[in-house]
Amino acid sequence: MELFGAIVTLAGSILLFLGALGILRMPDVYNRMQAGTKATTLGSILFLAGISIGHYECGCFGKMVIIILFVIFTNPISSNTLARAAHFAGIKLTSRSVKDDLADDDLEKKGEEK
Amino acid sequence: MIFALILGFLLLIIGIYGMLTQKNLIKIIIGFSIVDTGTHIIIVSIGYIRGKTAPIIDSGVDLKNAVNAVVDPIPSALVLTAIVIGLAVTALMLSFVIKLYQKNKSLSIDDYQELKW
Amino acid sequence: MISIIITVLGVVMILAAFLAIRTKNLLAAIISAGVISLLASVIYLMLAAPDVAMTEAAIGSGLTTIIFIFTLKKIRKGDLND
Amino acid sequence: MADLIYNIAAIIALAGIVLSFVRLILGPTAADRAVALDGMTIIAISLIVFIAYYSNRVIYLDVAIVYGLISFVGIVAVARYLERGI
Repeated sequence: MELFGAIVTLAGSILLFLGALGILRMPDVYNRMQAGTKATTLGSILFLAGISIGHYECGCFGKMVIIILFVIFTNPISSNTLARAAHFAGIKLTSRSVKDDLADDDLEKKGEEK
Repeated sequence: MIFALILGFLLLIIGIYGMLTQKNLIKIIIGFSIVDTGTHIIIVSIGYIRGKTAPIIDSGVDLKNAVNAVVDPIPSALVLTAIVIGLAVTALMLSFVIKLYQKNKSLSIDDYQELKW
Repeated sequence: MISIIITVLGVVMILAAFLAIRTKNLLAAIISAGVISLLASVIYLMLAAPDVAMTEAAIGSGLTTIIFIFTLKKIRKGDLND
Repeated sequence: MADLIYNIAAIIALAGIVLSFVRLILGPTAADRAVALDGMTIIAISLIVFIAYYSNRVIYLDVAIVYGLISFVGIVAVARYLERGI
């Protein structure tokens, strides 16, 4: 049981590392946000679950569940707000991207108002 | 813990260097905040004893020899007060910056020479 | 293990302090000050002071960043009006 | 055996903090730096939970709870500042 928890923790930490590598290597802000939010959310969930599985006698399941719920609730909020702010602050997409849905929505909305 | 002590002194030196060499008012306040953090780390690391744990009695600490198992709780209590007062001092300095900017439209400290004589 | 973590985080904190002092961009300096508070909270936890770590996480990393950004917003708004 | 794997996991997470910090130094715009701060926050929560396991104290987990609640407020403030309205 303890070894299983340790392996889950190792998988979580590798996901955290890959998320940080994505933050370093991706070409523009939106791709970095994708890597830095999704991978690190799953990685931290696996890290916390692995420690609470490996030490099931410590009686810390409740607190671990609360921490995981907070991570699940707050991480998409900050990511969404940041992506929207970056779009409205005028940061360009990278040259290899093919579609920008939020800009298309803005154009349609302005057309309807006129 | 010698590493934390060295870290605290380095942060204090960097903060004082920033406060003395920068011209921007907000940069000076950021240097003050770094000095604050450095002194807090120094005080907490003085109270740490290697191999002992936090002074909170629960299932992790045996009640019979709790005196021999915990670190000194006084420095952490002092630092707890100092953090809150540091926030208040920072907020006061930032409000002064806002009032000075509304008066003179400048953030550089070279433009404020009323107290030189 | 504790010594390794303190050494790596300490090097990162000192580099962040240099970045906060030397950069020209005010927003980058404020974010670097936030990073210093964030890592200081982990170091307090390793020095066996969880109450100080909790207070630093709430006040140093959250509230100080917010009041710095509020000041920056006030200053820029005055710029736009005049 | 299990303790060794836990220590290796913590060192890999530390390497993640260092990589995110490199992006915070390089980052051309402010949004890049805010993204790097977000990643560092999540990895720091994991590191706090590891320290609670390593010191064998349950009370250290409360710090992680407070951190998970408070930490996103600073990033939201930076984002609202970038969007020109707080």
